[in-house]
Amino acid sequence: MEKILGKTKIDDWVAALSDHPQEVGRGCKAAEAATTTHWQVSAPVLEDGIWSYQSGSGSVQLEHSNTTQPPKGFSFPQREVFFSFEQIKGEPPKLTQKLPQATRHAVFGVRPCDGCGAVRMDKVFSDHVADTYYTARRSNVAYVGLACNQPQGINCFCLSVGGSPVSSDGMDVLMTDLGDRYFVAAVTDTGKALMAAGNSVFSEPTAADRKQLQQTHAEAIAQPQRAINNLDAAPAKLKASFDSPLWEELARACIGCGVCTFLCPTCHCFDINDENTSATPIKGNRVRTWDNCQFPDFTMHTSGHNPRESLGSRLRQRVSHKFQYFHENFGMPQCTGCGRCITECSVGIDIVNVVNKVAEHAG
Amino acid sequence: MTKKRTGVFVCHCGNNIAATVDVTKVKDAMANEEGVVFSQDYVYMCSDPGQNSVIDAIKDNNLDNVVISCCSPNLHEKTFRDNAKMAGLNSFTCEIANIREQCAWVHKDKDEATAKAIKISRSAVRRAGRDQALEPIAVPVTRKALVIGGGIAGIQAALDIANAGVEVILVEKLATIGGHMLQLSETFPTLDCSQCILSPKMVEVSRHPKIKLMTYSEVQEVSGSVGNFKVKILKKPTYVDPELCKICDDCASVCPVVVPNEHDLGLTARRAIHIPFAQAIPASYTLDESACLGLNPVRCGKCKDACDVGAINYDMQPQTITEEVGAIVVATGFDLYAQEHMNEMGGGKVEDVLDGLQFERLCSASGATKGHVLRPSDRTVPKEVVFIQCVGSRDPAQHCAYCSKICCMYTAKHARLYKHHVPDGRAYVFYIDIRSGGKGYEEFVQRAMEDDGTIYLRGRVSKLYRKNGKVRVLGTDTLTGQNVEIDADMVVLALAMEPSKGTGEIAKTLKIGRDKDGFLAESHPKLKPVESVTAGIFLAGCAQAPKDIPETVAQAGAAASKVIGLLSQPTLSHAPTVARVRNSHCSGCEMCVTACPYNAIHLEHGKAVVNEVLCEGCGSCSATCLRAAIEVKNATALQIHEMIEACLA
Amino acid sequence: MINIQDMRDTARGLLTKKEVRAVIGYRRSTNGMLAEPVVITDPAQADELIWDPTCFHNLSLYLVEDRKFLTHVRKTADAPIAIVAKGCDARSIVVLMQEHYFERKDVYIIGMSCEGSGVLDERKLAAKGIRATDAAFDGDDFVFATAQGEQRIAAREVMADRCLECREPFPKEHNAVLGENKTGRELNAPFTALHRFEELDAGARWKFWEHQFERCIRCFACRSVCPMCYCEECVVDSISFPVTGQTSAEEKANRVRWIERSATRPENMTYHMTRVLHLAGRCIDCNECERVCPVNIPLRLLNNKMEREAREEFGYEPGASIGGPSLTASFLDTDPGKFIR
Amino acid sequence: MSHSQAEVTQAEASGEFEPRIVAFLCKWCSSAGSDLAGVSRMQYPSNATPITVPCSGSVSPMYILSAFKKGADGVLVSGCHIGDCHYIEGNFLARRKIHLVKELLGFVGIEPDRFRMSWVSAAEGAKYSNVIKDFVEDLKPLGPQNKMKADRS
Repeated sequence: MEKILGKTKIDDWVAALSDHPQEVGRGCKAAEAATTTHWQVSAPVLEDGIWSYQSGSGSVQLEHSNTTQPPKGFSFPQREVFFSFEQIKGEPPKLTQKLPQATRHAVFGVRPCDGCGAVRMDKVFSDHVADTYYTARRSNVAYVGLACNQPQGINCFCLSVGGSPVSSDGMDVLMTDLGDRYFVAAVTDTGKALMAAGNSVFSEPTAADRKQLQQTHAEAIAQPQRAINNLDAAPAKLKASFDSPLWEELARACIGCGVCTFLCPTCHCFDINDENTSATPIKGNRVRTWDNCQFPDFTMHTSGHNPRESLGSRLRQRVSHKFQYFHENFGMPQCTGCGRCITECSVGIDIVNVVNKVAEHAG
Repeated sequence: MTKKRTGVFVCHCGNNIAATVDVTKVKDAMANEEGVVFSQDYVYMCSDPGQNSVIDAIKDNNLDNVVISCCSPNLHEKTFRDNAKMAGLNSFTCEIANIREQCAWVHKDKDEATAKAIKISRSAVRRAGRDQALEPIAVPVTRKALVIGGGIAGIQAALDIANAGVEVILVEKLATIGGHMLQLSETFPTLDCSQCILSPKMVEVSRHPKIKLMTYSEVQEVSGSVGNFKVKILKKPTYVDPELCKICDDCASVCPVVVPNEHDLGLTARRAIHIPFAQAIPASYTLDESACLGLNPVRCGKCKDACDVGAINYDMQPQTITEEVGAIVVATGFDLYAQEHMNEMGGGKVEDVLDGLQFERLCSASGATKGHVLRPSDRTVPKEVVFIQCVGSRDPAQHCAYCSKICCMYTAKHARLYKHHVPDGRAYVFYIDIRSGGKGYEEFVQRAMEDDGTIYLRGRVSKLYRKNGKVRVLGTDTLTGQNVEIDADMVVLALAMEPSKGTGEIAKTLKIGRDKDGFLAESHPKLKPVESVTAGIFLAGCAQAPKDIPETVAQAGAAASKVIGLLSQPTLSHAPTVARVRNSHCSGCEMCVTACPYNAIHLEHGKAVVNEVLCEGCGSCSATCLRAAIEVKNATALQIHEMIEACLA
Repeated sequence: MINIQDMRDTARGLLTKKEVRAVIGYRRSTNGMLAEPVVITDPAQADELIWDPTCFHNLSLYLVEDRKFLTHVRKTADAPIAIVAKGCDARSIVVLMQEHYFERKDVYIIGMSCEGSGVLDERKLAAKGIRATDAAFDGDDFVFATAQGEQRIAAREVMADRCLECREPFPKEHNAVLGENKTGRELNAPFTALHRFEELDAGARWKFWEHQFERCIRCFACRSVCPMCYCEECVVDSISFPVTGQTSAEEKANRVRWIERSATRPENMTYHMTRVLHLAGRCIDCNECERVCPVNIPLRLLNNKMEREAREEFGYEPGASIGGPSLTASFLDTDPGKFIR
Repeated sequence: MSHSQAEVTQAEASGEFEPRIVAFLCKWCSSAGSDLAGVSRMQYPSNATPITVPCSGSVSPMYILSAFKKGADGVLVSGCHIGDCHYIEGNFLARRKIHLVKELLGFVGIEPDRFRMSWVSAAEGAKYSNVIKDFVEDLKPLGPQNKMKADRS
């Protein structure tokens, strides 16, 4: 399904989604759908100097550069309560599972790198074993993407990791800015349903629209970007560089914070803790929170030994995971080239530079 | 790690607790607490059967720690800790939940009081669950004492300690012992001669085999703690060898330098080389370096030439002597509040206005006028003398807030002494109240009024100034409401007593506290009146607060008995609830070292180390440490954290 | 005006003569125009060093890292380490020495006077829509290279607030110093931003902070970048507990969980407030925490609040003296107590 | 009957807001002062649960923040009067630290009345009772403290 949406009409579509009783959702059952009445629409909003996905403003303006945080939190929130527990003295513990509420999110303005991020997150959380909590949320999230006519920043490099500024991977709908209007293309059935909900706000594309779309996409792809020099060689080069002293050198300025991974659209490591709320009777929640391979206790053993104690080994883990281990498991790089980890790093650690240098060094 | 087994015992305290707290509910609630394996209530936990039930329950239930929900820990903590010990537990694993003073007695609503008692008890259960078994720290004792100050308080304390067979070092700043008491003419209420009763004690000090007397010396540095102090004493050079000095006065008679004599408060003069007074102990001359022309035969050298026995040695050097002692008595005495502070009393600039001690020297047979009361300006017999009480005392707005306690009595004594010297003179006393509590004191004041005809005027003096060769005193008699104007020949001010100069420094050196007025602080105003806040350091005499001679002697004796008691033990036991360092967390920033009020922490190899003997367990270090690297045993952050949770659950 | 070559020569000289074992300085990063921290040991690398308005990093963090590394490998340094330090950075080095993290002899401070200027606030530049590839100091201006050519902007328009409000842009503690000690700057009065914020009433302040504390993602960039946050274990979380072979089971079990890992408002708030209190008297307003925050939480306001309390109520100036007592480990008889009942 | 039922008091059942206060009392003065209030049978509200600590100087700011996070509606720190500290100067250290905590709490918009410090000597039973009475009175209009309280649902 391909349509044209006048820029002034986007709010009408959003309103239709918000009000429209929704009957479809990725993998949702009819019984659940009946209790759900609308999509909650989120879109990038500039607040506190950063772009972030927010809902409820009613007005969607897709004039953003990419959000500081990727949309991964919609399906993989930073905190997820698995179940609550309670144990009265002398009795067996009582567990109550806490499944996420079935709120449907339509996320607007998702950039292609983050759509690719969703593809990778889905692989991790549902390819081999389906993670109940992730899939429960994911089935209620729809991504309405927006192609990048221009790179979002100086650190974009989607093209060199197999992506594209106009990729529809991971999207339910992909929109392309054609000046005064959007070219809107459904990618999935959910996407079709979303567009169907908008119904009359759309018009049919003309041949000129299609031609402009092609041209826009072609120009977008032609925009200069930063580059990983030889992506295909990266897994082998990284593998060969496991013991390279270069890692420590490249990580010399690293401060060990969690910015690069918490802002990454594909980092998915987590920790599970019990948060006690009462000592008698014992009460609390078992909670999953994001974890971070850059933190000092990540991989800390009970014995006190930490196989990845140095910042260099942690940088190696992050980069090798993105470009080697993930590739070995899923046949693609995990990195989608959004450039956040470069832009937001306070000390200039640059994953493009790191991969290239290591590859170069490996000869 | 196996789980700790806690027992809870809830006391009814007859009806004291049970009337407002549903003790059964508290007991049941505690039974439901994690870790509690035994919970019972009893009508009087502290009774014999109650205590036995605690002991039995500990044994029968294999308890690791116990909580007694009862009265304030000040009352029965020791009782129950002893019980725990008898039952084979470590006494520090017993905690008290105060549900009487802090709960049952202050609330009426039974539900509310019960709910709060549960929180208090639960909080104690959490604390007890994390209590470590601790053993009191045994510290060996040095059987030697230091007495600082050679006035009557120090002399008495030194003699009492020495007579118990304990070695004493008596340190006096001046060249002789004796203190202010030696300056007094007679003492109230018996009017016996001060010197006559004090000199024998001074001689006894000098001859006592257990007393090492160090005059002209000052305590410079004190480290260590109760049982084992290390003291550095600076012995200033007197430039005269006391062993050789024959006190012949040949040196003084040739000395060209004349300076005011401190012993007579400037009413007489002395030479640079001098003996403070004839009966001085040690009986030796002292060369006052600050007055001497230069300790140099080229500059002067007359005294050295005059001394037949060669007792004078200009090359004598200051010496620092290190001593180890187990206990310290501080008896550094008082000074009079300076006349200069008292502008309304002429600020020390009006002639023939004397302070109390100067008047004592006027009356004293060994004083400036050989015991004749003559006014300093023209050496005539004063016919009208005004005595003013409370000068500087009881004046929180401008001077000292406190009552100097002895001025009522010594003013009465002064008035009487004056009348005995000048029977036809007139003595006026300005007073606010007469405080004459003490054996024979009230009668003494009455005699001053009735037998000796002293005129007591109730009121303050507003101003005095010199007029026509007399001192005009303007005041008010508040009983008649009339202004009073007296042209006095002489005025004697009963100035406030203040801690002697140098009390601040000595308090710092010893790390003992001072009160708001600068007197040395006792550990407890009622129950520990001779103990300083630092263990092993005791207080005697006016350094602690204004007091008269009998009280001083009594306090000195009390301090001495505390010292003797302390030093009679082979080892001392110190509370083990002291700070502990977690080496892995310590960065050696020294913030705890700075914060510690006891200098109990130092750095070794970049890590804080606690001297457990010095540590009092206040926890200032733990609240200051940013890294949770130091905490007080059995008052740990984890325990407080869980107690907070227990209070809010 | 500082000549970059002088700084390079200084660094080169120190390394050549082996007076220092390394120089911590700035070089150009691969991320646009920005500087990045670098540690050089070879005199030949001295020419990589730069000095421009993007040298915002407080490099004293790397003195901490260096010390941690030496402790870890149980080595003692054979020579001091040199560091390029602005006025603020030098103050933080003083605080670290005050806390005995290292000794004065361990460090060679190459002081860089900000000469009455300061460093760039990237956000202010972005707000002007300028994408630069290079930045340079030029008197009262910053000069940027952009695709459209050279652009000259009055420094105070895009300078970091903390520089505008800086009381001491000259590194008093130094071994060598470059640049003039320009005093009498006519930029903003100290605590200008704080005063402006405090005009809000309590309700508005809460609304503001509620929003800010909601947003924290607990990436701990603020803590990681802070030279004062050198603790082995941060007391407020159980994340970085230093477990060693000697750590007993009891110690592991007895960790206090003051805050949970969940990035919820109360946990975030407790984290930030504890951090602020732990920085009281130690924070020297390098404001790296706020700069590195990916979600722009205005942490400077919190730290400034403590700094001003310390200054106005206790007469305490962080980073003023190596030998002085720390703010919260000491007191004065005259400390305010009117709030106490 | 489970303990949680036992803790539902009349006042709570009647719906009136009853603030929950954690009171850190130094062992030597304020705890002893509260004992004296008890001995003198002075009545005051039961809202404050005391935690006895060695000294006000041992109260870490963490304790205060933690109490608020655990849901305290008010927190009291009480120590010996200046000059009377059993540990000589612990309360001086406390005064400085607590000042900073108090300022910070106010700065982020937590009602100033939720955090209080007092000096209560062993002889001031009446003062302790008044401190608690006033605190409870001042807290009642503020309602529950939810700003820092961890929501653990």
